[in-house]
Amino acid sequence: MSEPSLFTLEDVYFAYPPGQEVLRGVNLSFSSGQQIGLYGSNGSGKTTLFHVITGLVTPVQGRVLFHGRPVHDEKGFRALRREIGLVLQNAEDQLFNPTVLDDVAFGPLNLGLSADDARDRAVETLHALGLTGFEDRLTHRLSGGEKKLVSLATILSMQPKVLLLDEPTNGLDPQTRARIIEILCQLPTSRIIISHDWDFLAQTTTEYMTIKEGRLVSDAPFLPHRHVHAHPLGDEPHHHHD
Amino acid sequence: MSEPSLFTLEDVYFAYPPGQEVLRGVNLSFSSGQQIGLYGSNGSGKTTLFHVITGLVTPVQGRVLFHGRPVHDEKGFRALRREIGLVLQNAEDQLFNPTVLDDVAFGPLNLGLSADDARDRAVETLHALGLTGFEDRLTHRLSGGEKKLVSLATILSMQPKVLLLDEPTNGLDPQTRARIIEILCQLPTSRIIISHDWDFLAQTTTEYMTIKEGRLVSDAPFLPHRHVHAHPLGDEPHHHHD
Amino acid sequence: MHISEGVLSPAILGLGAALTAVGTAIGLRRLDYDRLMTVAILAAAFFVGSLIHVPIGPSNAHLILNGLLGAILGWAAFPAILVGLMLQAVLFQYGGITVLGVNTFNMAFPAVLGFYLLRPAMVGSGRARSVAAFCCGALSVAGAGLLTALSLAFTAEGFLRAAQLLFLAHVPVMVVEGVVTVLAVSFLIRVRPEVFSIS
Amino acid sequence: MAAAFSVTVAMVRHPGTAAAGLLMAMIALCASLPPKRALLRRVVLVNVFILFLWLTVPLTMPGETLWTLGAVGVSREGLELVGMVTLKSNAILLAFLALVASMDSPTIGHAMARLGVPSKLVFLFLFTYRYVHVIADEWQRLRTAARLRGFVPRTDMRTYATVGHLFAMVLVRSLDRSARVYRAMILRGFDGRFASVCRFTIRPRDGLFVLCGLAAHILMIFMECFAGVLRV
Ligand SMILES: Nc1ncnc2c1ncn2[C@@H]1O[C@H](COP(=O)(O)OP(=O)(O)OP(=O)(O)O)[C@@H](O)[C@H]1O
Ligand SMILES: Nc1ncnc2c1ncn2[C@@H]1O[C@H](COP(=O)(O)OP(=O)(O)OP(=O)(O)O)[C@@H](O)[C@H]1O
Ligand SMILES: [Mg+2]
Ligand SMILES: [Mg+2]
Repeated sequence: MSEPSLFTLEDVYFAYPPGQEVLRGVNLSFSSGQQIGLYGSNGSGKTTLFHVITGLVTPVQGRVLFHGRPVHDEKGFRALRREIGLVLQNAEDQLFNPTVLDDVAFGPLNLGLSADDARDRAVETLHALGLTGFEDRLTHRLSGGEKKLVSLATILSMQPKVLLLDEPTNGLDPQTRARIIEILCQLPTSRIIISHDWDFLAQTTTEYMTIKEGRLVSDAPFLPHRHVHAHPLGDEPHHHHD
Repeated sequence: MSEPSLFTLEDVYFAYPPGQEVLRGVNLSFSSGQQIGLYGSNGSGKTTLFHVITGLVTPVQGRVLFHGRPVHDEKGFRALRREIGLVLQNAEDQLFNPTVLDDVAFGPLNLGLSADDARDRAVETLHALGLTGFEDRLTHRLSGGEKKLVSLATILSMQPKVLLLDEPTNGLDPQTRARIIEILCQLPTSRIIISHDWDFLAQTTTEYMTIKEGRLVSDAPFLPHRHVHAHPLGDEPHHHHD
Repeated sequence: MHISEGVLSPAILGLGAALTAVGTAIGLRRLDYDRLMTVAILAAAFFVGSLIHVPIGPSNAHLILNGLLGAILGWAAFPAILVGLMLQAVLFQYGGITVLGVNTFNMAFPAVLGFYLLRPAMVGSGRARSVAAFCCGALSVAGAGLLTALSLAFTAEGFLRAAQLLFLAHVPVMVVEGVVTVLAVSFLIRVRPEVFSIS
Repeated sequence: MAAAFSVTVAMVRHPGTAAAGLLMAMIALCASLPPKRALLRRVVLVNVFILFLWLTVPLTMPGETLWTLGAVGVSREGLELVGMVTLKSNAILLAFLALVASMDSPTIGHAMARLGVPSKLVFLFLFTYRYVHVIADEWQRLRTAARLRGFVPRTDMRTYATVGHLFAMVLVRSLDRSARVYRAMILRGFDGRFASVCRFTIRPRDGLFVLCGLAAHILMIFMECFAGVLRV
């Protein structure tokens, strides 16, 4: 390859223990700067793909390469996870410390930062996301939208090179969704975003992929088009998440 | 009132124990045949409103009337819940029996049907939702979309007069969402549906309400309008969930 | 550590079963149906907790967490632990039916003692709370270890040294349990103090 | 059935009878055909405790010394005791596997109800079983979240602190979930009683099983008495 890829999946097969294969020969070579939108029907294996990339599940066949070298074991994946940050589909699963500050500082502490540095990093990240003042809030008392934002903060504070976001706008109201779009548009980080919300993908990513019959395929060209539809307050300025 | 209302909320105030008031003087008179779409920002109290109607939480002030009579106690709410079926926001919470059949038959059994009748009713309901063959599947192994459909089945099998649906299309792919729209359009049942997805509400309900500052308000008029936007496969037939 | 089937003498097995039956009866009598669900879920959480392995030096051990369970549930710890062990017997064949009584009593009795002796301080504040929580976690495991060792020792004299070793093996686990209990309690007090009013 | 067998075996004092019990349990097990690998793992697990006894008891139990290993003597009584325990343990384990473990927990719950176990305890058993999976998943997800952020378990305070927090969070979330599920139940008319559409069927094979079991049982009790008589 002329441009070195950041990570690569080579002919990956995966199945959950008793069942059928979810991934059947996935190939992907991801280079720095790419921004991929990933969609596909429920249960097609999108989340599973993210879990394979970050080594949370082990492929039945095929391998994951990181900076050109195959990753075999948990130790290799630990190094990989320092550069590739995954935000889980369900924000509740991401937050497990009592307060927001604890949670956002958890990653930097594991990266080896001192307690003070980790704290500063956390405060800074929260500020960048417009969450100043949330430091001492209890994580499980946050509203759905706030949980989504904080779970993004817990990964951003580790300053990963690649962001993997799994349905970041699920269940959010249009305002919060707009805020996440704005934040993502300002970040230059490489990313793969899973979403059922095409309009959201169109605003935050530049290439499109889908999973069909266990295979990752690049998507058809992108065509602007128009629709007529109706909704309350349709005469006021608004945007759509589709 | 000329037309008798099925249930009524009279000046309802509600607050979760330590916090601020979530509902501040809600009034609603719901008659048979109404189909209301309810939207509003995250944390505005939509789910809480459903919980007040079904007696899962008790208002600090104000009361709930059912067929014109105030409901005071758990016994009254039990009668109410036989006619007003609530499908919870989180499908995982709705499914608590080991198999799909057990779960769908649970309601009818509690309505006093015999085991055989309850079984038949469950099988019938699953069939109507296109879920034939799911009877013996384990509820916790279903995919996200399947869980949503089964949780709808658990309430439909009780044949309620009013359906309260809390974000029924969250996280569903466009096909499954279309299936739910189709099912709802065929059902004549009165309903209130909570969703952030205006396009979905437009297809399944006829009136619109929102919660603003703890008050339930009827919404502004409905205006058809057009947008230009882009997404993959934009040239093929598709629909939008916004 | 659980004792396997076929090790203990009938007398010990009978005694254990009888004591557990009494404890369970008391625990159940104090429960009504709407709290039963809560206890079931806590029992499941503790079952899962006992599958958590933490490193201790070069080896690792699984948590027991009977102290925390007792502090939250009081007498209901008996039925909760009984059910948890039954599930372990069914799902993993740790222990088994005849030793169910003894194993339940060994874990639940120290837990209930902890509830009466240490819980008042655990829901307090500051240093006293941490100390009480540590003791609750550590001593409940110590109590369980001691009772297990005693059941072995009373079965046959030959088991005496084995029983002593077994107890010693519990010591590092005691310390870890103490620490984990302190943190879990402070988390719960901050985030969900109502937990301690379930029993 | 399994319980009766376990109790009998636990009482047995004679090695011959214990061995016979083990044999019978093995036959029963073959008849019920459980998956092999899982079976093997379970047998190994139980024998870890037995191994611990093998390593300690013969060396420490006073009695007639058979041979010496360096400074410690291996006693005959110790060996006998442990040998006996090994036979008994495995006999009970295999019988248990054959008879109970091939049932699933809901069946056991219904069987318990039939046997007159208090309904609250049956309820507790069934729901604990139901939630073990849910909560194990919850734990797994939180642990995943920690791993994604570079957490590596070690022997240090930070590890124990993290485990404490993770577990407390699992508890909090489990409790929230219990409240929500209880709501889901009352929304569907639950009033404390459990009804079920699942019918408890007795197949002919089960009948045969019970018959053989009974026969084996009687045989064992005979052997035990007989051995006693011989000894006198
Ligand atoms: N832990 C598991 N055990 C067994 N099967 C699983 C597990 N997790 C997922 N599956 C199955 O694997 C398939 C792919 O699941 P996955 O979560 O990757 O789908 P997805 O594309 O992310 O779907 P969604 O859009 O609903 O999030 C599904 O059929 C699902 O039922
Ligand atoms: N069990 C609870 N204890 C304390 N506060 C709660 C509880 N449940 C909800 N709240 C708070 O009450 C407010 C209303 O919550 P509710 O769930 O009704 O919102 P919602 O409109 O359904 O939001 P969403 O669109 O995110 O589902 C929120 O601020 C929330 O934080
Ligand atoms: Mg997914
Ligand atoms: Mg809601």
